[in-house]
Amino acid sequence: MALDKTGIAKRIAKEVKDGYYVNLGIGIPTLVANYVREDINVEFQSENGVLGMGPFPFEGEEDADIINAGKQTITTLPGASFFDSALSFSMIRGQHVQLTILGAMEVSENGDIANWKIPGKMVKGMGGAMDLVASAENIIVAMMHTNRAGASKLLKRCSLPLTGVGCVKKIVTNLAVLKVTPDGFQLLERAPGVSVEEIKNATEGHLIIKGDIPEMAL
Amino acid sequence: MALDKTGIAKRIAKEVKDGYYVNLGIGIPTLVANYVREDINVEFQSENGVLGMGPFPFEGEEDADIINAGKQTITTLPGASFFDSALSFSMIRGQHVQLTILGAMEVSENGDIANWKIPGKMVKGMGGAMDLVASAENIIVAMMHTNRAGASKLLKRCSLPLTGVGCVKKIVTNLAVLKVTPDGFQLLERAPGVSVEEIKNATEGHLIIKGDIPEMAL
Amino acid sequence: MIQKQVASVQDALKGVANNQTLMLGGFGLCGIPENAIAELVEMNVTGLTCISNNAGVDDFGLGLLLQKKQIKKMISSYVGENDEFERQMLSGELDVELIPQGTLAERCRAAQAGFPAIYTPAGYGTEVAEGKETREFNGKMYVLEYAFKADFAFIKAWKGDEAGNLIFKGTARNFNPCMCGAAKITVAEVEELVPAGTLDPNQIHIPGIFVQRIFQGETYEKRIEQRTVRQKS
Amino acid sequence: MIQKQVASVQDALKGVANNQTLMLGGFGLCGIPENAIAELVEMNVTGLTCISNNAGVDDFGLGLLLQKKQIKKMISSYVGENDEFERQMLSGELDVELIPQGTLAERCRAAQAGFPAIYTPAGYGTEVAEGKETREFNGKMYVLEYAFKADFAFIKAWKGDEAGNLIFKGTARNFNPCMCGAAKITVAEVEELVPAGTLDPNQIHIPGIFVQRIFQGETYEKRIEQRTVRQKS
Repeated sequence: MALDKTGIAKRIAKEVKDGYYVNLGIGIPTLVANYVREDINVEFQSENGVLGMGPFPFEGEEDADIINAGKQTITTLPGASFFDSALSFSMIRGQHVQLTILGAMEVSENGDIANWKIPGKMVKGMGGAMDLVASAENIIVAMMHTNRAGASKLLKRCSLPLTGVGCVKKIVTNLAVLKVTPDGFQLLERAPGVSVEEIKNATEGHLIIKGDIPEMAL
Repeated sequence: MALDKTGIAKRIAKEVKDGYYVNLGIGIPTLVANYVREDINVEFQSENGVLGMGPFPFEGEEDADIINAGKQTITTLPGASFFDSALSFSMIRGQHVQLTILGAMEVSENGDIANWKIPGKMVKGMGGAMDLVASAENIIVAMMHTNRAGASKLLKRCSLPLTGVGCVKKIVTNLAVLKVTPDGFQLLERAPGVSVEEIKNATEGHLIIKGDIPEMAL
Repeated sequence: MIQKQVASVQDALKGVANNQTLMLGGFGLCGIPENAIAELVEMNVTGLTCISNNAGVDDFGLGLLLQKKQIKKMISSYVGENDEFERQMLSGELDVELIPQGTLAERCRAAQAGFPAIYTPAGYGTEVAEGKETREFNGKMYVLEYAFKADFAFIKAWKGDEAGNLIFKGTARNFNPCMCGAAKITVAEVEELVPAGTLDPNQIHIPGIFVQRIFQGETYEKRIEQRTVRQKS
Repeated sequence: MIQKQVASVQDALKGVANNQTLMLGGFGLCGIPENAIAELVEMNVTGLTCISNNAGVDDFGLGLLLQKKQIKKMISSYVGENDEFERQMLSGELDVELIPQGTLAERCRAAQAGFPAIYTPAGYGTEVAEGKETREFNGKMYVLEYAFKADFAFIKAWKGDEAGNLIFKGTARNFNPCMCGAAKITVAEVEELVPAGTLDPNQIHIPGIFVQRIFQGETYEKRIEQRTVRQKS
């Protein structure tokens, strides 16, 4: 059975290692924070200027001056810090953030990503995504394998304006975990109950299948 | 009579205007702070990271963590701030400091300045001087008109390695006040009792003398 | 101490005119110069180019200027959550330049710090880099981006003093510090304006040298865009 | 919270080896990493390239490493007030690269912030710019200067917490913040190390993400180079 958004977030949470500073994009990536193992130490960075983000505040304790990059009210944990946008992107550009998790509209088999614009239709802007993908050494994309019309979002070439070039390392979708390799998307894991065939059918870009593909452990 | 160092500092103090942020170099420039009119508001910046410098501390109140660029213990005035070296040079490079006063070993008639190195002999380094002279819009040099051997320090061309090119606007020496113009050193004022002839003899670079040259008011 | 305090928002905005370029601090609705924006609406200056990470929402922040069509061009990184903005942009009434958020911050900082341009990897290979100079350093590609030029920067801080020193709170800091001193005139508004000597010199985020005018805002709504909470268990 | 605290100066300096490039904070003797320097003397590592605004005095700061000829090359902006330094430099034993102070700060900041190079006006037309790329922007000439690469950065802060967050005091701040995260490993020593949560997140000068190891220095001499005082009248 294909994963829901929570399932995708749970699977990605397993990629988060002890001692990582992590930047989470808006949408599914934000959910990842809820499923990181409790026995490891991780700090979440939000590019609007906070490190050491905690859970949402209790009702009545919201502070308009303390939000994340999704503009949601948040709290901070002991050891947190606030800083300006220049220093925030120094962290990102300077590769001090170990893991970036973000959503995408399309990913191509060479690791290009498109997630900021649909010409003539939707132009929200790239926010910090272009800085993140241009700098991060470790980028995981969280997305549905296909769009609402059923078309694959894992393509030979992105059709939408790019956010970054050859930067995506790993993709976790509702159907599979895939690694971007010089030869294309290598299938690493299947969602529970999803067949290789289903993933194949949902992937337009070149899919590499080596040996037995295990089911994800969640 | 030629001025002493205090006299030079007093004359330069008259160039400091209300609302100026001022950077003072080591040596004579440091003395300028003592003679600024008390009815104007000025703040002194030191490039090691302080704005709003006050006088030296009272004996016993020195703080090793609060010094100026000359490594002297200082105090701060109300409204002062401390900052790092990057922000300090943002102030300087970004032309937020209105006036820079520094010493020199040589100045040339086109406004070049040399003050950081005597090849094979003395190499203390440029410190912040190269940043200051490359960025400041208003630079006054404080120095003796001639060196210890009696040779002019106002030259056609500097003989020593340069600190900056075509940047000096005004020079106050023990003998005179001069403006750097496209045609050379224009004599503006004489030290009390010093003749134009004396200044001429002490100036190697092209000296422009237009009309009567008044004595400095101190 | 050089006095920076002005008596009112009107005094603070003296000199603002049609067709100028303005920088405005804030991320979403967090840390925006609410009083300066209200006065810009009041003055009804038009043809503005606004450099601001976001464009507000329909009825708050820069959305108020958009409603009155005072803005000719927006330079931002993210402009979602604003229907009027989207309408004006898609219809071509509003000129929009979208640039990466880190590039936006650094182009402000370059203006503040006297750097003419910077090399950033952000946007390389995308339409953001089209027509721009690119260059390789150590096997990686970078885009040359220029320092902004602006007439006014409108800053919102938490506390400030007469000398123009500023302290920001939480994530309301965001772009505000980088924009200080990045325009010809920097106008800071604060929730609390105190006499010089009140703030700890060690804890000042932006020294007054970067600020030309400072005033205490009359009121702050500080609207929350996404109120997210959890329940006490 | 990611734990950065190490038990001792020895643990903090693990991995330091001959012929490495080190950054050291401080201006004159103000804000220098005294304990790290003492341990470098103890370890007797040699062939070091040191990036530091100054080179200490004969018997303190980096002067202690110079005495033992542990330094192969200094990259500094000002090196007066040190006879042994001058002797080694003029005799050619010590390689010295003098660069403008603002350039030094910004080459550190570039390394910290992921910029490959910067354009600065400092040094244009002087021997500092010889052999370097120059370029005109808006009628003014600039020199292209590259980000530093270093193995370790040794930082001195006033207070710090287990998470590596740092607060500096007075002008002991100087180059320390720009060097944090500018080397492969950043080692901070502090006068007072407190548990995470003790420091106000709003008042942290350098977030712990830029620091890999932190320890509380055993003692600080904090020597004053120029004790200047006035008399009570």
